[in-house]
Order: sequence, then C-alpha cells, then structure tokens
Amino acid sequence: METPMIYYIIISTIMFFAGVYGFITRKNMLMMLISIELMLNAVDINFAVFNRYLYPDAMEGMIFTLFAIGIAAAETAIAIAIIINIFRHIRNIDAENLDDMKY
Amino acid sequence: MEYTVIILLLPMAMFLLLGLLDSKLSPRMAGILGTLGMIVCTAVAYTTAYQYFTQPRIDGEFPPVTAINIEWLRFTDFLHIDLGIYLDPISVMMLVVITTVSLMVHIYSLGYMHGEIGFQRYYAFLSLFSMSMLGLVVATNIFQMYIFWELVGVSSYLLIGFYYTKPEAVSASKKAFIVTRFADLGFLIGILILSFYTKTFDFATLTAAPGTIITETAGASFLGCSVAAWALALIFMGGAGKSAMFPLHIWLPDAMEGPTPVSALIHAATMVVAGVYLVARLFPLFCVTPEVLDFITVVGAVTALYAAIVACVQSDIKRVLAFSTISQIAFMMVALGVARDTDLHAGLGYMASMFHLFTHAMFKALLFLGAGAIIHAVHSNEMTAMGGLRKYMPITHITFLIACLAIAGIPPFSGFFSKDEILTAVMNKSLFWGIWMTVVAGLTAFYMFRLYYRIFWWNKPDYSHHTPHEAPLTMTIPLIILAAITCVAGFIPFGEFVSVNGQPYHIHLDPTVATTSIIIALIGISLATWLFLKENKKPGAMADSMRTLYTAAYHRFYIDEIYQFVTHKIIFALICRPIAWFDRHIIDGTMNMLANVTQGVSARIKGLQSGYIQSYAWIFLAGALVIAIITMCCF
Amino acid sequence: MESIAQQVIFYLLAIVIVICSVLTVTTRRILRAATYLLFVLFATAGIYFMLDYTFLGAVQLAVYAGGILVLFVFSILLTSHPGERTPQASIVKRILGLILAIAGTAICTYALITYPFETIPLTGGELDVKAIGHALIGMEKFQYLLPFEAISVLLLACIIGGIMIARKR
Amino acid sequence: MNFLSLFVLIPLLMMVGLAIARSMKQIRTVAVVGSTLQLGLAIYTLIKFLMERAAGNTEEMLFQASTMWYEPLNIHYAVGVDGISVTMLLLSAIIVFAGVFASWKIEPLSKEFFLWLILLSIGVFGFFISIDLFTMFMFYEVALIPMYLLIGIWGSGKKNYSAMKLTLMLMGGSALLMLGIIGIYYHSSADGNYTMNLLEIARNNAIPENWQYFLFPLTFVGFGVLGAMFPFHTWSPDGHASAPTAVSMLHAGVLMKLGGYGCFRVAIYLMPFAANELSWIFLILTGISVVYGAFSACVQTDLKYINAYSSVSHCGLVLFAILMLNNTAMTGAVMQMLSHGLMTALFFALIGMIYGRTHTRDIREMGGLMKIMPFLSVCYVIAGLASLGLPGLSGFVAEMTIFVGSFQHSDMFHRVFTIIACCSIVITAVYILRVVGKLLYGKVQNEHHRELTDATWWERLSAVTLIIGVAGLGLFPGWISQLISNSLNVIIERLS
Repeated sequence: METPMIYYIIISTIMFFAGVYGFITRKNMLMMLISIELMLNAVDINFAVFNRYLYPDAMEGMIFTLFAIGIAAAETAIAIAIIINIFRHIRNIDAENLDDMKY
Repeated sequence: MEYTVIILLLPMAMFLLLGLLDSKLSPRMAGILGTLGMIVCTAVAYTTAYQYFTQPRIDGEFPPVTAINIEWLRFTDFLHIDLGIYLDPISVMMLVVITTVSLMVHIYSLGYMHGEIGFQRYYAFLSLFSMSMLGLVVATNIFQMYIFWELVGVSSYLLIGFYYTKPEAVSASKKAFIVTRFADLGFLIGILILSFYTKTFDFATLTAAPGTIITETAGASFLGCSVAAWALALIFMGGAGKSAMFPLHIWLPDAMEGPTPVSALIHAATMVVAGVYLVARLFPLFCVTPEVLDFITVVGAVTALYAAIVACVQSDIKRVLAFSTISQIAFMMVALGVARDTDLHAGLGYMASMFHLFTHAMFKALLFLGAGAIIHAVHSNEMTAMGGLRKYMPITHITFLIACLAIAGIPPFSGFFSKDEILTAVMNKSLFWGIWMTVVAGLTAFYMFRLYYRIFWWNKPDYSHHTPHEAPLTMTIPLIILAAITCVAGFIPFGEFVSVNGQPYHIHLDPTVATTSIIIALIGISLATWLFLKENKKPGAMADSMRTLYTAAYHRFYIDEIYQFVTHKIIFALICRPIAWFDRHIIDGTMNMLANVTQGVSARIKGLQSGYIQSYAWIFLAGALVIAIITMCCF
Repeated sequence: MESIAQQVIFYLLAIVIVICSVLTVTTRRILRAATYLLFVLFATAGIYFMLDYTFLGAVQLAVYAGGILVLFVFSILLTSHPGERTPQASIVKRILGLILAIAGTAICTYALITYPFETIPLTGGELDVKAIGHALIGMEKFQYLLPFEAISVLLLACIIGGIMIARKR
Repeated sequence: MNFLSLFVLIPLLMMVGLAIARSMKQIRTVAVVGSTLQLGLAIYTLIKFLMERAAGNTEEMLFQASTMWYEPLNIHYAVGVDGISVTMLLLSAIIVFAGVFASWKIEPLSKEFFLWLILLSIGVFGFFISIDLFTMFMFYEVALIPMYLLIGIWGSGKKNYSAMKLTLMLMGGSALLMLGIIGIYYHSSADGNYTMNLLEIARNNAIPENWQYFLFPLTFVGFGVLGAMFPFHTWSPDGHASAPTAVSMLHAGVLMKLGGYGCFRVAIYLMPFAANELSWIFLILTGISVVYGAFSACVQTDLKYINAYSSVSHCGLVLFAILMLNNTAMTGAVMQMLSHGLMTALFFALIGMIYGRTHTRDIREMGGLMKIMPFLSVCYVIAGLASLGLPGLSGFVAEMTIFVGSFQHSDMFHRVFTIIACCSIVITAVYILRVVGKLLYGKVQNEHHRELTDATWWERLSAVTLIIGVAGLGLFPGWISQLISNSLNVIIERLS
C-alpha cells in the first residue's frame, strides 16, 4: 500500500518547525536564510502532497511549488547579494548589528 | 425741553475734540475751548432750571419732565437701557450745582494747571467727567445711572492718576477705582435683583409704585431680611462706595493725590454726592423698606463721627478737607436715613439733605480751591509749611474764612441753614442721633478752624527762599464767586423747590436746635482759636495727653492697614496665589502628567518594536499558536 | 513488493529529512549547515519523485541543490573563515525557540492527525511534462501564463537588483 | 456661485498670490489687498443680510447653497449665514485685517508666515459660513493645524512645548467632537436618511434623549476646550504667551470664538433636551472659569499670561451665558464673543508691539511707558478699560447683557451663579489696573527704554481699527444686539 498522506505532512511539519527554530535562534543572517529555505521547502512539500493526495486530477499545487521554487531562488539571490554587501560594509553579518535605522 | 441734550453732548464733544487732538492743540487753546464749552453748558443748565422752576405747579408739584429718551440697548421685552434726560427738582438742582462748580473749576484750572504737562489731556478728562456726572443726574433709568456711574468712576480714576509718574498718585487712582468698583458690584447686583422683580429699570415707573417690589418679592427673604431690603441695601452699597461712607471711605483721602481743582470738583462737590443723589432718587423705594433707611442712618452717623475725629489730627490740608467731605456727606446720608415720605414734616430730612448737598458743594469747592491756591503758593500740602498766610493772600484768606464759617454752621452763611435743617430732622426722629450729630457738628467747627488758623495765623515758617503771593485772577475769581454764593445760598427758599413729595415746604428754623448748634459751633471755634491762633505748645501737650487716640486717629484708625491686610495678605496671598499655583501645578500638571504618562508608556512599549525580526517572528508564531489552540479548544 | 520498497525508501527519506533538518539548525558551523540543507533538499526531491512529480523533483534538484546551495556556499566562504563557529544565541532565546518549535510541531501534528482528510486513491502515475508546459503558458482556466510572466519579470528584476547591490562602487 | 464661498476663495487666492510673491513688498501687498477685500466682503455680507431681513426674508439661514462632496456619508459643502455668523465673519475679517498690519515686519520666513496665517483664516471663515457638520469640522481642523507651525516656528519662549501642548489639547477636543459628530450623524434622522446638515438635523429632531445625554457633553466639551473652559484651559496661557503677535490676536480673537459658536450652534441647537438637562454641570465649570481665570490673572507677571487668563475669564463668561439658555443671556454671549475678540486682539497686538520694543513682557521690568510711547499706552488703557467694562466700550455692553439676561433666569441656582460671575468685574478691575499702573504709569524702570519709539503707522492702523470696533460696539450696541437676538429666537424656540 501507499504511504499515508499524513506521514508526508508530519515530515514537512518537523522540517518547518526546525526552520522556525533556526530562524529564531541563529544570529548569522546566512543561517537565518538557510532556515527560511527549510521552511519554504516544507511548504513546498505540503503543496505537492495535498495536490497529489486530495486533488490528483488538478495540478495547482505542483505549479505553485514550481513558482515557489523560482521565487525562492530569486529571493535567495537578492538576499545573499544584500548580505554580502552588508558584510563589505561592516565586516559582520549578525542581524543584531544592523540597527543604524532603528527607531 | 429737548435742548437740554446740549448739556450732555457738548462736554462729550469737547472730550473727543480735546482727547483726539491732544498735543496738536496749544494748551491755551485747549483750556479756553474746554472752558467755553462749560460756559455754554452752565448757561443751558441755568436756563433749564429757570424754565423748570417757573413752570406752573401741577397739584402743587413740579411735574417731572422726560426731555428726551432713546432706547439704547434692549435686553428683554420689558428690560431695556434707555439714554435720556429726566428732569425733576433734584436733577435740575444737581445740574445747576455741577455746571456751576465745574465751570469754576474749569476757570480756576486755567491758572492752577498753567504750564503742566498734559494740560490738554486734563481738560479732556474734565469734560469727560462733567459729561458723565451730568448724565448721571439726568438719568431716566437706573441702568443709565449705572452707566454714567461707571463713567464718573473712570474719569475720577484718570484725573486722580493725572500725575501718572508719581507712584502715590498711581496707587491712589487704582485704589479709588477698585474700592468704588467693589461697591458698584453691590449696586449692579442690587439693580439685577430689583429689575428681576419689578421688570423695569425706569425711575418713573419704579418710584411711581414703590410698593411693587414688596408685593413682587413677597415671602422671598434671605438671611432674615426681605429680598427687597437686600436689593436696596446693595444699591445703597454702591452709593456708599461713591460717597465714601465708612468702611468704603478709604479711597477718598488718597484721591487727594490728584490735582487740587479735581479734588474740588470730583471729590468734594459732585461725584462723591452721587451716592446721596442715588438714595434720594430712589427714595420712595427706600421708604418701603425702613430697615434699610435705619441702616443708612447708622452708617452715616458712624461715618460722620469717624471722619470728624480723623480730620481733627491730619496734617495734610487736603486730607483734612477730604475727611471733612466724608463727614459732611455722612450728614446728608443721615438726613436721608431719618426721612420718611409720609408727610412733609417726616420728609424734612430729604429736603435738608438735598439742601446741604447744594450748599456743601459750593463751600467745599471753595475750600478746596482755596487750598489749591495755598498749595500753589507754598508748594506743599503740609500744615507745617504754612502759617501766617493771611498777609500774603488776602483774597484767599477771606474766601476761605467764609467757607469755614459756612461749614461750621455760623449764620448767615449757607452751611448754617442746611445743617440746621439736618439737625432738626434728626432730632425729630431720634434724640440719640440728634445729639450725636450735634457733637459732630461741633467737631466740624473745631477742625475747620484748626485748619484755618494753622494756615492763616499760627506762626510764619521760613518763607525766605520763596515768598508766597496771591494767586492769579483766573484762580481768585472763582473763589470770589463761590464765596458770594456761599454767603447768599442759605437764603434760597430751597424747600419751595425740593421736598420729599414735591409740595412746597417753608423752611423755618427750630430755635432750640439753631441755638444749640450755634453754641456748639462757637465752642468748637473758640477751642480752635485758643489752641491754634498763635504758635504754642498746647496742641502738642493735648496730643500727648491723648497719645493713643491721637496716633490712632492720625492713622485713620488703621482702616487702611486692615484693607491692606485683607487685600494683600488674604485675597492676594490666600486666594490669587494659591489659585495661580493650583492652575500651574495641579490643572496644568494633570495635563502635563497625561502627556508624560503617554510618553513614558510609549517609551516602554517602544522596546517591543525592537527591530529584531527574530523576536517578531517568535511573537507572531506564538500568537498564531495561541489562537490555534483557542480555536481548537472552542470548536 | 514494489510498495514495500517504496515504504523503505520513504522511511529512509523521512529519516534523512528529519535528522538533517534538525542538524541544519543546530550545528554551529555554517558550512555544515549548508551541507545538511543540501541533504534535506535532496531528500525533498526524493519525496517529489515518490509522489510521481518527477518534473518537480528535477526542478528541485536543479534550482535548489544546484543553484541556490552553490550561492550559499560561495557566500559562506566569502563571509566567514573556515572552521569558524557561529556565535550562539542566548540560552533563553534558544529555550524559547525550542519550546515554540516543539509546541508548534505538536499542535500542528495534532491538528493534522485529527483532521479527516478525504484522500483519493492515487491514479495516473507520472505527470506529463507536456501537460505542465501547456499549463504554464496557456491562457485558459487553470493555466498560468500570467504568473509565469510575472515570475519571469521578477527574476529579471532580481538579476538587475542583484547586480546593482553587489557591484563595487 | 454663492458669494459666501468668496470667504474661502479670497484667502485661497491670497495664498496663491503669496506663493508667487517674491519680495517683502509684494507679500505685504497681497496680504493687505486680500484682507481688505475680505473686510469689504464681510461688511457687504452684513449689509446684504440686513437688507434681506428688512425685505422680509425670515428664513433661518440666508444665502444658502449646497454641493455634495462625499456621497456615501451625505456630506455637503453647505453654506449659509444667520445674524450670528454674519457678526462673527465681520469680527474675523477685522481681526485678520488688523493682524496683517500687526505682523508687518515679521521675521524670518515672512512669506511662509503669511501663508499659514491665511490658511488659518480660511479655516475660521469656512467654519462660520458652514452649515454642514462635517464641513464645519473640517474647517475647524484647518484652523487648528496651522497654529502648531505658527507658534512652533515664529513663537517665542518655550515655543515647542507650547505649540505641542496647544495642538494636542485642541486635537483632544476635536477627537471628542468627531465622536459627537458621528453620533449625531447616525441619529440625524428617524427614517435612515442620515444627514450632516445642521438645519435638517434640527428639523428632523430625531436624536433620542438617551443619546443626547451622551452626545451633548462630547460636543460641548469638544468645543469647550477651544473656548478655554475650566479645566481644559491650560493650553491658553502657554499657547498665547509663546505665539507671535498676529497669531495670538487671531487665536484669542477669533479661534476661541469658534468654541463658543460651536457650543450653541452644534451642542445646544441640535440637542436641546440634553442642554436643558445637563446645563447645570457646565454652568458650574464655566462659573468657576470666570472667577478662577480672573483671580489667576491677578498675580501673573507676564503680560501675555495676564491676558491669557483674562481670556479664560471672559470666554468662560461666553459659555456661561450660553448655558443660561435664554435669549438675552445668549445675545450677551455672542456680544461678549465680539467684544472679547476685538479687545483681546487689541491687547495682544499692543503687547506684541511693546514686546517688540522692550524685549520683555515682565511687568516688573517695565514702567512709565506712558511717557515713552504715549500712543501705545493710551491704546492699552483703552483696551484695559474695555476689558473691565467701561460703558461706551464693548465690554460693558456684553457683560451687562449677560448679567441681566442670566439674572432673568427663573431658577435660583442660576441667579446665584450669576452673582458669582458678577464678582469677576471687580477682580478684572484689579488685574487690569495693576498692569496699567505698573506698566504704563510710574517711573521708567529701565533707562534703555527711554530711547524707544512710539508706534509706526502700520501699528497705529492696526490698533485704531480694533479700537474703532471696540468703541463702535460699545456706543451703538442696539442694532447688533437686535440682529443677534433675532437669530437666536430659533434656538430658543427649540429649547423650550
């Protein structure tokens, strides 16, 4: 028999919250970005799984995942560009140090 | 008699003309213009008086005439302020008095104020005052009277403060205005109460049916007195303030800081008798509340004695005259207080009061103008700088003596007749007050002759640096005219014109009263002669023997100090300052506190907006989870 | 037989995903984290394959594993020294994060398990790439030309933006 | 187009003119021409109004016009005037006119100053011509906001604090007002055709009584804050003390009148039931204002503080009289608004002129100014006499109308409060004479002051304009009182 859908979803949940944990606890911006990728990935899995198990005839979920991957790529590229730029300026990429415009 | 409106409009025009042009006119021009205006006014007033008193009597009375009446401001359907001219015996009499004295003062000032800075302004203010005072006496309604009442207050303020660089003059003017304002508050409230019940301001309506107020306020009482009595007592308070009745008299002696002719005009002859005039005007109303009249008697009698005692020891000649004025006005008040309108005999006081008002205005103006001439000559107000002046200033001396004899009550001068009527009236009513007032009359003779001897006899001080000389003609002519009036005014059959119910009253002297008063006046005069004819040690010794009384009287029984204490220590320190403090610290503090609390709270919660995306994410997710849990629990 | 193999593969993938995701966020060496992420991405691709979304799996491999991760590795190498350990967040923060993560997992799992999904038996097998292609550039209902173009514009913008940001002044 | 809209249009054109003006001379020309036109327009309105009335037009508001500008809430740009608004417009025009001359030499940024000042006047004029609640409120806000900048930039002393305080407190008032207006709107009609038009709301008379209990205090306090009602008056001393001359003039002279005007145009006119029921509460507050402001003024040493507290007292009297809810007292209230507007503007103008010369406003540091600047001093004395109620000047007429009117109230409580309010005339005399005595009379305190000059022609013009107003109102009050009283009849009818 096939694997029940819920298994996939639990995996993605764990992945998502691992991402959440990382995002909250890490100071390094690259690590935060990596955590974001984890979360995105978890969501992507969910899209695909729901599509496959609940509406097998449609393909919205998959297409959405496709777009999400594309956007993730774009986002990462920009984010990394910004991070590197920041690094060039302050030789550091900890999120807490970026408070020049606070308040 | 519409032409009487000139009496008001002309001084008004003069005021505007002189006030607006001010220094563009030469002083001489301004003085002459002002005086000319006053001459015309006087002429018109005399014509009016002549015409009024020669008209046929109706039912034995001279009927009141409303020469002109214009609605100025309408409040409600029945309450409105009119401006108009109401002529009846007393207002016509007042017109004559005011224009006469005012004209004298106008002429006199040409000499007295010569060369002063602000000469034009002085004449402008004099015109303003004349206008207001004339408007006051011809008022057709109580509110018009109040309007001009305020205006005379202001002109008095302006004239007392004429030498505005002198701090004493400034504070005296302020004091005069505020004290009278306080009294006017009573007047105003009285008017309000009166008009609330009677629904009219009009004198004619008010006095025609004086009982209305009693019926309208039936049953209404406050602190044990009827509301009608309160209303009239409050109105009397206004009169007491203007007429410097104890304890509202404190402004008048200080008001002597103003130029002397002003003192003669405002603070001796005209404005200060406004209170008496007010009571006389509303006399029928007062008669329905006899308790108020009794109150007036007491206030008047106390004031008369008080002022007479104080006058005995003052050293500033104008102060002596000021206290003498207070005392004399108190005589008029007492006379009104003892009068009743039941019949001519009971109403003798009313006539006597008006008569005394008339004669007093003349001789007191004369005294002040004489004092002005003396001050002009010796450049000081203090008795110590005077003495033996009879040789230097013969005209002033004679006229001053005439006035002194008049005020002391020596026949045949005018004061004797009027004062005698007052004493008779008081005696008729109550023996106690009669004796009281007779004693005061004796004191009057004493202090007036003390003044006279100290100025004209006593011993010559050192005049070497500046020899006194007789005043110029512009000043002596008014003195002579007034002295002449003083000599003959007593023979005017005053009762024919003015009496309580308008019926002619034949003045006849009560021999007992007349004799007593002459004797007591002579005693006073001889005492003064004995003490002050030549420089000697007796006055000093007497003062020493009654040191406490003397000092107290010299300090006017510390009434001023009490006022000073009340105003500064109580009203300013205990009301104004705390309120100002309360406003700045409590009310404003509350507002500022609200602002500070807001700022503080936002400073605190600003920490939540740390800018750390991780905290945001944590809070966001935690919140989402909480909501999820709640949702799951609920559904 | 086939299904058992599938089960085994699934569990393998599941274990890799779970362990590597946790390691990604817990390791203190950033390069390792990137490596673990790579494993997770690979496993995710595997999941897509298992769901018969082979095209998706391929994209996942190509874009994520091939593109994004390389970017990550480059940037890591540019911004940190080899062997450097990233600073730890405070213990409070970590505990809070942990609580949140565990609670979140628990609640979501509970919610998902208790929700009665109506699954439809899998049919059809692999999705045709041609169908995907049509869907992406068609203009009918359930076709996605507009989002597709939007994404392409976005990508263009990103390229320009990336150049603008990263270039030396 | 309705000619009333010119009241808004002229200032707008002035602003355009100012925007393109280059030199000081052009700026002044624009300002003078504009304000003169405005004054002319106000006089024209008055005459036209009187003619219409004489011709037998008994409509409540004349020259009405209405244009929809926001349909979903039925908000109109609706204008119309009755006797009260006409007099208020005249007052505003006079004060703006005088204010322009009083700020002849304003530095720096004179152009911007006039721009904001004119914007302020738009708000004021717009407020008085509007008969649509929302439009009225909008103009009210337009009048308030420029205050912040005008005080904050051109002020003196603690200007930032004062500007902030004034703006925030008045904004707080408008918040209550906004709430009140919304509340009124949703009860403006029984059948769901909600309207913002004052006259229609009054005609519908549909605000339920329990809502009136709630909305009346909101609107009354909302406007009362601007009318310096105790205890919401504390913005006034600080605000006035820091504001530049023309702003003080306009603010005390006109803006504070917006409060009183709004109080009866909105609060009392629309909610007569609550007005009858709740007036006693506010009567106590305003009664306190009257005496309290006067007492506070007695011990101040800063000229502007004295005048600000005296404004608290006088404006308290306005609200006090309004709350008496009878024709005479309310007529008195409007006259007091006029009178206080004119004389307080005169006061502030003179204080500004004196301050501009001596650079101090502390009365202890000045003295004997009568010798040095006789013109200004005489004007100051006239203003003072007007303030303490000298017959022949405006203060007397207004105060007496108020006192007589209030005392006609059949209720004992009201009469007792009237007597308490009467006491203010004595206290007023105390503080006015205290200032006059210290400032103008006596010896010159500071020898440097001897070199100061008297007023220049523009200052004279400014002061004389206001004095003419004060004296005119004081000498010939009859017709204006009649004009106001007739317009008030409508409100009084609704109250009974």
